Amino acid sequence: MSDEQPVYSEKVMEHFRNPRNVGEMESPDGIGHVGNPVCGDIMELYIRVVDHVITDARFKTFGCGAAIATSSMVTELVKGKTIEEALELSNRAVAEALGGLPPIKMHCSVLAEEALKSAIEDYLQKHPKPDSA
Amino acid sequence: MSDEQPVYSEKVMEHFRNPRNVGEMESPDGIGHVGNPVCGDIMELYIRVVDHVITDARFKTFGCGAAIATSSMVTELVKGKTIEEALELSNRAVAEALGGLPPIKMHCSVLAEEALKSAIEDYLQKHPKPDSA
Amino acid sequence: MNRVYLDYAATTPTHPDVVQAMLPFFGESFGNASSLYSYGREARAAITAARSSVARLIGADEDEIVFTGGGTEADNMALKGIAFAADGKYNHIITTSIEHHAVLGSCEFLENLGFHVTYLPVDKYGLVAPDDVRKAITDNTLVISVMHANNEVGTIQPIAEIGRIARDAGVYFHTDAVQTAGHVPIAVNDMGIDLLSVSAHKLYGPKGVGALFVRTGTRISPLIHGGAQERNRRAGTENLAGIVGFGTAAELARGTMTEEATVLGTLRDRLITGLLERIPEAQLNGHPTSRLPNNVNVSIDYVEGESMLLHLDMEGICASTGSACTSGSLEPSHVLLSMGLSHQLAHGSLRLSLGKWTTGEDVERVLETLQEIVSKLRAMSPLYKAPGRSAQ
Amino acid sequence: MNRVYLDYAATTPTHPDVVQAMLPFFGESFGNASSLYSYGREARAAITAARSSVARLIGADEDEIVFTGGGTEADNMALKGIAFAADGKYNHIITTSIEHHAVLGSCEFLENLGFHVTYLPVDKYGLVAPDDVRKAITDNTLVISVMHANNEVGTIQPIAEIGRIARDAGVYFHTDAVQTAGHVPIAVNDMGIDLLSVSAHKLYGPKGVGALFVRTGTRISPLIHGGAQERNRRAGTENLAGIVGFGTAAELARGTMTEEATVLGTLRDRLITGLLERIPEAQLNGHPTSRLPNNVNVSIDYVEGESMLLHLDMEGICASTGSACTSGSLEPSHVLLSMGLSHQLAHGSLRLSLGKWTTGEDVERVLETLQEIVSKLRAMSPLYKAPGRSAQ
Ligand SMILES: Cc1ncc(COP(=O)(O)O)c(C=O)c1O
Ligand SMILES: Cc1ncc(COP(=O)(O)O)c(C=O)c1O
Repeated sequence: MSDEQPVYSEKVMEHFRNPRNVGEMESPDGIGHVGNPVCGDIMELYIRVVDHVITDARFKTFGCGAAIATSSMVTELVKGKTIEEALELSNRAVAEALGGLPPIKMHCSVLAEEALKSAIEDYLQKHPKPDSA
Repeated sequence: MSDEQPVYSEKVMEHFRNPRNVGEMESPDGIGHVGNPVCGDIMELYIRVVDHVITDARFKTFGCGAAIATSSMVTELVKGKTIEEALELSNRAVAEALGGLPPIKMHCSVLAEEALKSAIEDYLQKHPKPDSA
Repeated sequence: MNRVYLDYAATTPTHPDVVQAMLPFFGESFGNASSLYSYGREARAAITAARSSVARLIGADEDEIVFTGGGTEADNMALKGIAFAADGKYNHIITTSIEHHAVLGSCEFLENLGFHVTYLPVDKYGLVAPDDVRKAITDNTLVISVMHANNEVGTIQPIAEIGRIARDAGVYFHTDAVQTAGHVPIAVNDMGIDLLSVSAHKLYGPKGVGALFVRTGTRISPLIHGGAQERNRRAGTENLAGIVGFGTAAELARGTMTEEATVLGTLRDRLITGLLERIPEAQLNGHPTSRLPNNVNVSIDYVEGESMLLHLDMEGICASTGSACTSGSLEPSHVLLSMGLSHQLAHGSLRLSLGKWTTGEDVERVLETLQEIVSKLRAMSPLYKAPGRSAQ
Repeated sequence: MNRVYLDYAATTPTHPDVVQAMLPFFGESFGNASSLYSYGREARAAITAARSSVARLIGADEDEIVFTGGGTEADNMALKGIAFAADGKYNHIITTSIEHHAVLGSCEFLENLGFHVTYLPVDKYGLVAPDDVRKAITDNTLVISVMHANNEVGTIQPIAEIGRIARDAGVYFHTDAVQTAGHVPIAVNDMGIDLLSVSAHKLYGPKGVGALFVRTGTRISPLIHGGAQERNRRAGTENLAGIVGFGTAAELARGTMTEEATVLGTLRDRLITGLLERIPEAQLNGHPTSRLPNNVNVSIDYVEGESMLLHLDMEGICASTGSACTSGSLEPSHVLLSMGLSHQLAHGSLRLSLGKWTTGEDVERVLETLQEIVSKLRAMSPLYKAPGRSAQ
């Protein structure tokens, strides 16, 4: 135990209490799966993509308060963004949107960014752009 | 400083508060002088001897509570004793008569015994027994 | 909202009688115990009385109690003090993999100075095998340190048996009794203990004061050097009010310990049974019977400890977890991992520790609240597949 | 009988406002600051507030304050912590011969481990010469430890000058400010201090809590290993109420320090003048001007300290002495001997230290009482020859 217990912002706690977009998605266009039980955080992120735009995002997360809040926030932030815009969404942006995260919890925002990237990669693999390259 | 401050008995404090036989003696028959400023205790003990019996004893002491109380006690104890009896007076007897001394103060009773011995020696030197030896 | 405190193993509130006993020593009787005059004498007398209360609690002599700044300092003093006083030859320490960080951290420090440390394993219940202790002893073994009861899972070790082994081998025996003193009977002589750590704030005394029992004749160096306090074994102006509070707490504990253990043991068993009945795929951690009367530790599969804690906190319930997320490090409890739990189960552990003011209603409330929380968290867990649904 | 307490340098009563501030943290807000839930958050917030109060008192950053179990522990942590974190090359420590036993004892411990320690002398006022410090520095010097003000004779050292020397040489600088914090202004940055020890009970806070200021970037090992408290620098459940009390005391001191120093300085000077006027063959120990505002230390020839203390105590007056008789050892004050006093004068020393509740009447009462006591003791001293009588 430590005297540097995370002190969560109001916003983090609000998203933890009422996480947005929780649950699986029927036949998603992309699935991201990151983390493992060793580190204690596992995120699954599902996206629906219509005309290159992320129209819906959902998640399931095993993890601490910050993991759940960043999952919730990233699904909110990503909705309405094009694939390119979504790829630019950084972990910092997620943390900032939550009013900041305690230093020892920043890795959760990294995980959320990675979950999103992983879902987009999955989408791009399953839906290769015919006209690109 | 120490948490083993001496705790003095009632009797020690009584002799410290009202030391018996304080002061110099006019032309004593024997003077004992022991201790030095380094160790912090100096005793001067004067005896009057009549017919081989100590009829009076007085002292002057520079020292702690125990040093003053043992000085006072030894002068009391020795009065009326023959030289031989006085030579047998041990530091333990002085300490016991005072209801005991804290361990770190036992050396004061040793000093008192030595002061008495030194005074008797001085007396014996000045008054060699003609019929002895 | 009424709070339900179930983290007595982390710290206890200071008993009101203890606070009352302490108060005069901030004001009227504030003296430095090293001083000669009246105030000093009052302080010394109060410390002496407290010392004998603490000694009585564990069956020690007054002179064998050294007051410290807490349980952690006592553990540090025990191990480092014995190590620094030892002849070069005795450079081997035996301990276990489930000790408190105060012991493990001290051992690591000594390893850096050239000492060798054997960390004994435990079984799935968290028990150390006395035979492992015996086998680990070499000609160079200086001290064996095995905790009396584990702070996380509550398992009580066979201390008397280990004490006998240590004594037979002529090796010092230290036990961290921070979780047991005042809760479980201790008799340092019968148990063959040479050094024993206690902390006041685990038995309704104040935080920041503890004690190390040091058996007469034990060669030990101070951890904190300076003045001659505590018979040259622990320097520093005594925490007068704290020590007085510790003494009062020890005295109270001696009177209530047996009855309290019975009451808490019953509540504990109700809580364990209720949890395992209501929450599927949960398991009890620690020994089923050789266990602190106030300790409940369960792992709830598919959910993570910190999020359970946060939800419990929102409902006014205070608990603790072995999940990494509350440890400052990224590793979950070394105790649970040593017992062979998977990382997933270690992250999903929950400790509920009961105390003087725990009621049957508290137990009911936790059972209901936790059931709901677990359902909610499992519903959002990617690891959990609800019964009836096929596995991925 | 009303007691006259003149031993504020030994310890101060805990200020009533401080006790009030502490009380809630024994009861309602008793949480373990490491806990996640409400009680833990309250505890953490309270510790953070206290930390910033202590930081402000000495001009430090909050992150640079490590709470300890007292001034002695802070001194031990400073020296041993720096030593254990150092590269083998840096094995030389510079300190003075008049440091508190907490520093001297730590140095002796490190000498046994192979460190070299230079003990600088002081002049007859107890002052260290900055030039001596400069000359003592070698390529292997790790740290310089010079106390801010001496606890026995009150002499204040030229800390800023020594700090500059240390900085120029790239050597760590520690100062024991246990006697000055809250009494004399301190600015760790202006004074070039890297490590500074404080103790709450010398500034109307509780006993058993202190702090070490550790400048950001300083490489230091913990003295007490275990949990991650105090950012991994001092393990152990925080002394919550004690720390809160320390914070409140620091806040109070910051507000009253300047005015108090003026008031006490005047009383101190009246006491010094009175003593020297009324008692022949007495001398002031310590520096006449570079001196703690509350410290009076005199040597009264031909009489011994303990017997003065006992007589003063019988009259309800609390004081202290550098005589061997109250030290547990058989040596008188190492400070007085270092200043060149004879054993006789060292044994005859008396410290009267003033504080918040000292009045002009107290000063009068001491002057009268002491004069009588000295006459009485001199009359029975074999060393004293009353004026007019010829020397032996
Ligand atoms: C088993 C055990 N040992 C040592 C400690 C440390 O004691 P303290 O909190 O008094 O430093 C604790 C509690 O924190 C503990 O549970
Ligand atoms: C100068 C000095 N350093 C260190 C200490 C030790 O502080 P504490 O009493 O808090 O252990 C004291 C007082 O006892 C002191 O006066």
